[in-house]
Amino acid sequence: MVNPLYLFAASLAAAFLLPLVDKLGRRASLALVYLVGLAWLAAAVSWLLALVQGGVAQDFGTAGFMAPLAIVLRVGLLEAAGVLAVAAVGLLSAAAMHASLRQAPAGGAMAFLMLLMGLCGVILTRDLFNLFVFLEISAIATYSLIGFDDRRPALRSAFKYMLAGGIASALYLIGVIYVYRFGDTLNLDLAIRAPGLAGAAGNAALFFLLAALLVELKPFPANGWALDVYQTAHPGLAAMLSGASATALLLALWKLLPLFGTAHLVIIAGSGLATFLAGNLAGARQRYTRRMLGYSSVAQIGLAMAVLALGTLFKLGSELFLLAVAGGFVLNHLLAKTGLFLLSAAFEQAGLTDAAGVDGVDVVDTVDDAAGASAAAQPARRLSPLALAVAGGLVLALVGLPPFPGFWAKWQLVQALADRSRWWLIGLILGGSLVEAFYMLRWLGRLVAARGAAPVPTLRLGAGLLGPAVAAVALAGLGVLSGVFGLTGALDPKAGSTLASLAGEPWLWAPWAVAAVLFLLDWLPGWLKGLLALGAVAAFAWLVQDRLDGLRQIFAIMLLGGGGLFIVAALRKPGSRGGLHPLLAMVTLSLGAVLLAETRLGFFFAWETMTLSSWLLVRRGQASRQPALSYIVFGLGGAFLLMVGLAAGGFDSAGAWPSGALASWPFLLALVGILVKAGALGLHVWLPGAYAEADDESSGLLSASLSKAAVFGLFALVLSRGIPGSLSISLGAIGGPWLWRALGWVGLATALAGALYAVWQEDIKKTLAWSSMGQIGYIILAFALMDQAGWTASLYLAFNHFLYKSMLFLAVAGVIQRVGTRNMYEMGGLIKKMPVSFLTVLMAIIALSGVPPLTGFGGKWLLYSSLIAKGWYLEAAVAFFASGVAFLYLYRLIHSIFLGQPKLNQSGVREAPLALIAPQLLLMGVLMALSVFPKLLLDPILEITSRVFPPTLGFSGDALVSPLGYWNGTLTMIVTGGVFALCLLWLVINLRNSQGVRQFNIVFAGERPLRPETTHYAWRFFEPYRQAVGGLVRSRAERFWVLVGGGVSAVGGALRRLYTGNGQTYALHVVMYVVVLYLVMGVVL
Amino acid sequence: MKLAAILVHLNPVAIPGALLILIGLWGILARQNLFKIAVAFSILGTGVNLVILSVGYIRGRTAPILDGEAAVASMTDPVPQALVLTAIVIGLAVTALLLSYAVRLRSGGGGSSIEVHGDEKW
Amino acid sequence: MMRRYLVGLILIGLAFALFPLLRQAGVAEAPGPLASAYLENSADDFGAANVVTAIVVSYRGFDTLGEVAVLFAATAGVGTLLTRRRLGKAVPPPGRQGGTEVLETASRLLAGLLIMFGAYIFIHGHLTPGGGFQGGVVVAVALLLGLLAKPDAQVSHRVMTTLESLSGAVYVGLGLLGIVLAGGFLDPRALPLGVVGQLFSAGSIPLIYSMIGLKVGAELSGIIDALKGDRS
Amino acid sequence: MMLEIAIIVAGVLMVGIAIATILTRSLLVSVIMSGGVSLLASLVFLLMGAPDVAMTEAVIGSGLTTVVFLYALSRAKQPDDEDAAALASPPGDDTDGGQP
Amino acid sequence: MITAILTRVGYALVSLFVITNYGLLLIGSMARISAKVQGRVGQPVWQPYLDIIKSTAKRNSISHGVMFYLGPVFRLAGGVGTYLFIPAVFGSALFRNFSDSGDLLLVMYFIFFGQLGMALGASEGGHPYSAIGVSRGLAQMTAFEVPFALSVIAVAIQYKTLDITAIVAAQQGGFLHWTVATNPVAVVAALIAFLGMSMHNPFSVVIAPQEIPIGPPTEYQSNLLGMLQTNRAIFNGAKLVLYMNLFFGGATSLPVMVIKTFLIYFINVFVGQAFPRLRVDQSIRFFLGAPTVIGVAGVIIALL
Repeated sequence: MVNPLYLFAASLAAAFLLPLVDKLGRRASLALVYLVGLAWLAAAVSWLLALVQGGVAQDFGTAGFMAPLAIVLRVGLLEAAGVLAVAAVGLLSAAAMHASLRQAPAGGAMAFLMLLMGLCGVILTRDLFNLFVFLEISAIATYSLIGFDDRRPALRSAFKYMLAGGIASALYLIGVIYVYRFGDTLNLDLAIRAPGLAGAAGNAALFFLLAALLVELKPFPANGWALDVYQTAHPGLAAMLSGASATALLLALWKLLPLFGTAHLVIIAGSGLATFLAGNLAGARQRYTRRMLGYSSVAQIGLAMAVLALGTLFKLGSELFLLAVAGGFVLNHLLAKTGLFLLSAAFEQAGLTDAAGVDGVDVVDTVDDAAGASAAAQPARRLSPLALAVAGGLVLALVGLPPFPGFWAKWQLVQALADRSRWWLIGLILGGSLVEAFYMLRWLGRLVAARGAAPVPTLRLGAGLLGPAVAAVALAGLGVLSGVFGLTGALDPKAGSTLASLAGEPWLWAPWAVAAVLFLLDWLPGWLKGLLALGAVAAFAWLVQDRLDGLRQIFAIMLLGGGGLFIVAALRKPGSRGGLHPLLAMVTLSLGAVLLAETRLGFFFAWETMTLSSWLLVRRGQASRQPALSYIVFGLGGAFLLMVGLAAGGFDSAGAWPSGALASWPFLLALVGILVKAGALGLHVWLPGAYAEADDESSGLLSASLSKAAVFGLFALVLSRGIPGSLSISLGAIGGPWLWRALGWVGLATALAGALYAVWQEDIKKTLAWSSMGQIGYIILAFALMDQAGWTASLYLAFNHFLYKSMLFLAVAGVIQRVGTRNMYEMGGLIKKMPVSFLTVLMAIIALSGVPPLTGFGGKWLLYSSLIAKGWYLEAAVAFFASGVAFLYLYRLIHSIFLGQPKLNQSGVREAPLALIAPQLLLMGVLMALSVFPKLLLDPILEITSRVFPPTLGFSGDALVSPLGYWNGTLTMIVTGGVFALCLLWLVINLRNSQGVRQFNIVFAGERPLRPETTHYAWRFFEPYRQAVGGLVRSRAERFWVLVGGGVSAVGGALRRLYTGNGQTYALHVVMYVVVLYLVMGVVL
Repeated sequence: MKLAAILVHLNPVAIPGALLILIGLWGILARQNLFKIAVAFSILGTGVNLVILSVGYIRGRTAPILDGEAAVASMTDPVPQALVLTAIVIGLAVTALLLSYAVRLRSGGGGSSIEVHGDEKW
Repeated sequence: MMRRYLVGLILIGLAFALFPLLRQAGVAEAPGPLASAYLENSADDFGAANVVTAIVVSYRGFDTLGEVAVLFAATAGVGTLLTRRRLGKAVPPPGRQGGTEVLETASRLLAGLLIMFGAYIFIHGHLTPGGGFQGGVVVAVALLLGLLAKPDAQVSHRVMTTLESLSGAVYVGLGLLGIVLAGGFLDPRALPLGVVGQLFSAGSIPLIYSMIGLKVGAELSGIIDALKGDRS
Repeated sequence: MMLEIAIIVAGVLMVGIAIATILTRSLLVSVIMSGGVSLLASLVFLLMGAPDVAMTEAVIGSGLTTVVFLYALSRAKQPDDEDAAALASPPGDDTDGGQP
Repeated sequence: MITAILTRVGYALVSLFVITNYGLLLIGSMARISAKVQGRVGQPVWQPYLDIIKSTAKRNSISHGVMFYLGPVFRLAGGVGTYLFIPAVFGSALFRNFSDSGDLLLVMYFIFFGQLGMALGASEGGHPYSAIGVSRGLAQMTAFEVPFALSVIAVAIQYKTLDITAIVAAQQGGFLHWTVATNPVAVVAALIAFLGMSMHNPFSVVIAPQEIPIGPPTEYQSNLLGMLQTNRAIFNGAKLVLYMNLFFGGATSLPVMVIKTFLIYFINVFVGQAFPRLRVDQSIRFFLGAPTVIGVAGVIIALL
């Protein structure tokens, strides 16, 4: 292996000669800087290669001596990786700072070289005092760099930084000298074995060492200075600090870790967790991009720190495991944060910063936020799709979504913590992550410019995008590698097998692969992309068909078939419709992946993929910023619960919930996690907004298909352990009946509330959204029955809901497209303009309301039969009431849109485009077929359910027979048809010379209305009903969640008040932090 | 007698060193003027240096320089001395940089009180 | 007011952490094994009479190189921050005049002497107390003297920069020479060790220390220079 | 023993001067006094048998640092009284413009 | 096979003919009785026949569109279908109708078929009063369905079946076996719900028949109105038969059916004459109040 000393010599020589080289021109000196960076990079790569191929860590002495006498450097796996990271980040940062470095005095380039070398030294050295020297080199180089391009705010923060850094240095020196005093060595490896350091005195000495290192790691609350630096310094430098510097310091901490005793570890863990939480809470209240990134950065480092200490404290796993998890977090953080800061640098370079040198969060899209004021003067611009993709990748990685490394690390960590029953830790970590996800995704959401308005010029980022793109690509690559080979697989293939991976489940990557390909082809015309997406879905379905058992087949029709329908529907508008097709395909395939997952990790991976892709789809909608945010926050919250449930389940070898444990809380958590996605009452607040504000075809996909994935989740959860291997359920193992009864009531409440809310909506899509929620409520209720009839009802209802909700959303999409509004009272009398859509809606509402002879009645019949047979009488009555309420909004829907008086301005409306009509016709056909022959659907369902439960339902001829009654769908259809024909005949015979009248030919109260088009009775249609029962639905859940959000935000607001901006206060925080830590250590000892 | 033992055990260099550290911190935390804070920093640095060297303080020993008659057995610990040399120089570097920033902050039109340089916060 | 008490409380807390450590450390009876090893071996290893120098330049020479780098980075920072463009040229207060002829001549003479003295200090670093840093500062002080006597004197930047760069480079080169010719980076045994106590002994230690002295002197005068406002 | 007493006396003096340094209002005085503290420290170092360090502390700690301070004070047009809140006038050829 | 089908269709037509005439006469006689109660002479008993004939004979001169025409068709089909899904006379092949299509749940849901179609047709008429009437009707419907559903559940609990024929069979053997005797509470709830269902006073604001032409049929006239009037007879009859089957022991022969349904209907009208009309929100609150409690009590009694 290359002796690292050569590199130090080269760096120093380069730096020392830089003043001379600079005489040749700044270009030459910068070339030298890049050259040195590349040298480090190359060396790190060569070390890594040597080590991975079986090499062992190697020590390099100085002055011809080894450990006790001289300073020793060590190159091991982690060191090599760390140097690689530092060098890579350094090169990217240098590139981002290139322009500034060229203009500033040569000292900037020198300091940059020093910083790079200092960080490498921090990583490589095994000597405690030498570590101090390198810490000082990097610190002083940083101080110099903060001011190098002469931003006034940066000067202020540099001073603050120096105060804190100076205090930390003093502490470190005190620590190191007493370590020498008691341990009689300065070498780390010898100190670890030194007996003198074991006692109380050694503890105190080590404490100062630790405290100094911790302060450098920017713990809460002693990190105000760091935040100011992140906010004000050149973003390239911020990237260096957040990415490279933090990595180096963490590696230093990792090196020192064996020195520390339990008390120290407790301090590290506690401080790290507190930083993680506080950083994220305060981060949620930030307006400025870089300050927010700073908070996030601080929090992430806190988490990595905590994981390192916790791993040792709780013996979470082998050292390799720990390194994999902590390393995963660090890698994730370092790449993502580097990329984001560099992106911010690119923004700045593109002129998005205002004159005061303060960058607004709302740089791209200033619509409705107070923070927009600072950026309001700037002309609106939007990001190019590529820039958006890069930003998206970075943020999603940071948040820990698949397929990025953070996702795998989080899974492993939660799994390990769950194995050791450290629930509160899981709660803290996931809670903090959720808050972080909230504000990072909010930021990302803001980058998406509102469409539809006047065309906005694209922001030119140019070469500035290169750095972020490299980071994003690296993240994605490492994430995929981690996923395929296990988390450590990317680092050390030998160890891959010890950690969970998706090695056996290649299908789960299909959504990502297809989305990537389609994104690359996004420049193609819309119809071609639509066909490609359709082809991808079809190919996927064809390829995986033999992996689907009966249950999955039914769901596959709903999920994949639904996806296909809506991809067709997306052809309704001409043009490229950028981003829509890839996302539709991705959501569809992720739904397929949910079906296919065989392991718990695979299931969760697919679940998160689904959440993520559907969020992107929602965000594509025009006014979806806020709804999309609550969608993803609730989605992630639910996913976290699911993850904990799956991790803590304690499954047996067959992968089933342990007996008796079903009622225990891991199962409950997983259940609640899935109920979030299903939109159960109380957890539904994301639902109406998300469904309403997504693109119209996307709403349909979400409501008709994606919600079925949640239903599938319910079945999968119970049918075994995460994931159904076979269709078997042991009722004995399924805990108390109270659980199912409670779940039933949850479903019932959802059904009732959904229906009631839907009644009073004016927005057509909101109506459908609430209706969707209500229908899912019935499905949950039937599912909770836990018998054959109930499950049959549940599956039947699910399939029907898929059918008619698809029809409704397709028809409504056409109406909205033609009419240009979503308010029902602004429509009317469209039956003549859009007869096919009307017919679709008519059939759909008949089916939805459960009126015979269409399929909907089958669902009602099954539901009530099974409820009454089970003895859930009160539930049956409430369900009856709820389904009555459904009539209200359904009538409202069809009346307000299609019937009544037309609006004058809608006289030119045409029928919906073929892309919408064709799927509607297809669905109508299916609906009719299933109505006439219910057996077509019921046979496969009964086949599934009777394998799980003792059968109580069965066919006798064409009649479905339950213990209580019977239903012959075919005969019903014949009788109804006959009677209807008879009546129609009478009418036809009777009709004579009827004369068509103009629509507005009406008279009431003895007069002709002056403006008859205003007599369309549609607005606040059910106002008396609200007077009567409005009290049932007073948005309690919304208010609860607003309260929760407000509370979190208030805590964050209170926390950030600590950061007064006064450098002296920050210094005070530092000293106070140290004193408090000392006291805590005293308590722990 | 007991008192004497304790006194003998007390390090006469370390105690003023520690006190200087505290005084320096006091100055850093309680004085507003940027330059005064820098002065306090240099006092803190002196204190730290004293503490470091106190570890190498051995009663009755001489400087670790081999010049013929001096026996190795009568020399003090050279390690802290080597470390302090480094620490002093680094202290100077920090002080110089700190002062440069103070000069820039001051001459940029701001006051010299640290309180007025706190625009970034929360 | 609140703050004052808080500061007091915190300082008491810190004292509470610091003093027990001091008390436990106490006064050492004898150097520890590591120190003893240095004391006993430095003469044999490097032929250096001054053990501190042996440690600073050789055993822990990597630290010292880092330390020079720290100073270098600080100089770079100060130089960057306090350029004339950014700070504005120093305006001498009205009423102040340059020194008299006598003062100038005397100071020039004295400066020459000081530089020689500084050089002596760092060349003899391996024998007597003092070395590169101390000598370097003396050199810088000589420069300072010139400035004091003649405030608007311009030091030749080109010379200083070249000196600083080259001395640094030679320092690193000597270190590399250690790898090539002897046991490792900064190993002074690259040159013959000589007899302990003589000027030309201790291998490359005097050379290295000289380079350190030159570099430190140049850097420190650079800092003063920058503070004075003469950096472009 | 004499050595130790000398060290203790120097230590007491150091602490006293240091407190005075922080307490005094005059920046010039405090800079010079901090140089004095360093000088005393270098005396202590010398007494402890650390002539190298003593030299360094003397030239760097009490010499050069003080000079640097004085230059900085004069460069910043800092009034001697540390409480003086008067703003420095922006330099004449400051190209940054005079932001507040 | 063919003959079996033809026989059943024939029987059904006969059954339908009977119930239509019976329904018309029932309406006529009730109107007459109401008039007597109020001290008027009133219309002849056969007035409904005259109304239908008159309406049907009129030329239909107004068309609002297809759905407008289909409204009465749906309405009438709903009434006829509802009746055809109920076995009218226990043990009678003639009056068995098509009750093998489904059980009680089918009937309960098929009731909505006509109402929904009617609402749609009326909407296309474009008259705001129609829509107002529909909105009121639907709102009220959700409310009175609750006590009705509860009483049906009570019946299902009691007889452990939802098969109407089986329910009737279980009530055979004298008055004491009737639901009205075994679970009178549930029957009370059901009867109150019936008031709302047939939109008699005090729940008649939906159609508000006296003051102004309001309610769903506002825009309907001539032969379309004739269909609606026909339906009113059949639908009324169907509901009465359903009630009789569920709560009053069913009927083993046509006369028994006539007597029982007449009495049930009479109670209705009687109550209607005694109470003032309620606003929609009042009636909703009313149904969700006492009747619901009574219904729950009925369920509890059935459980005991």
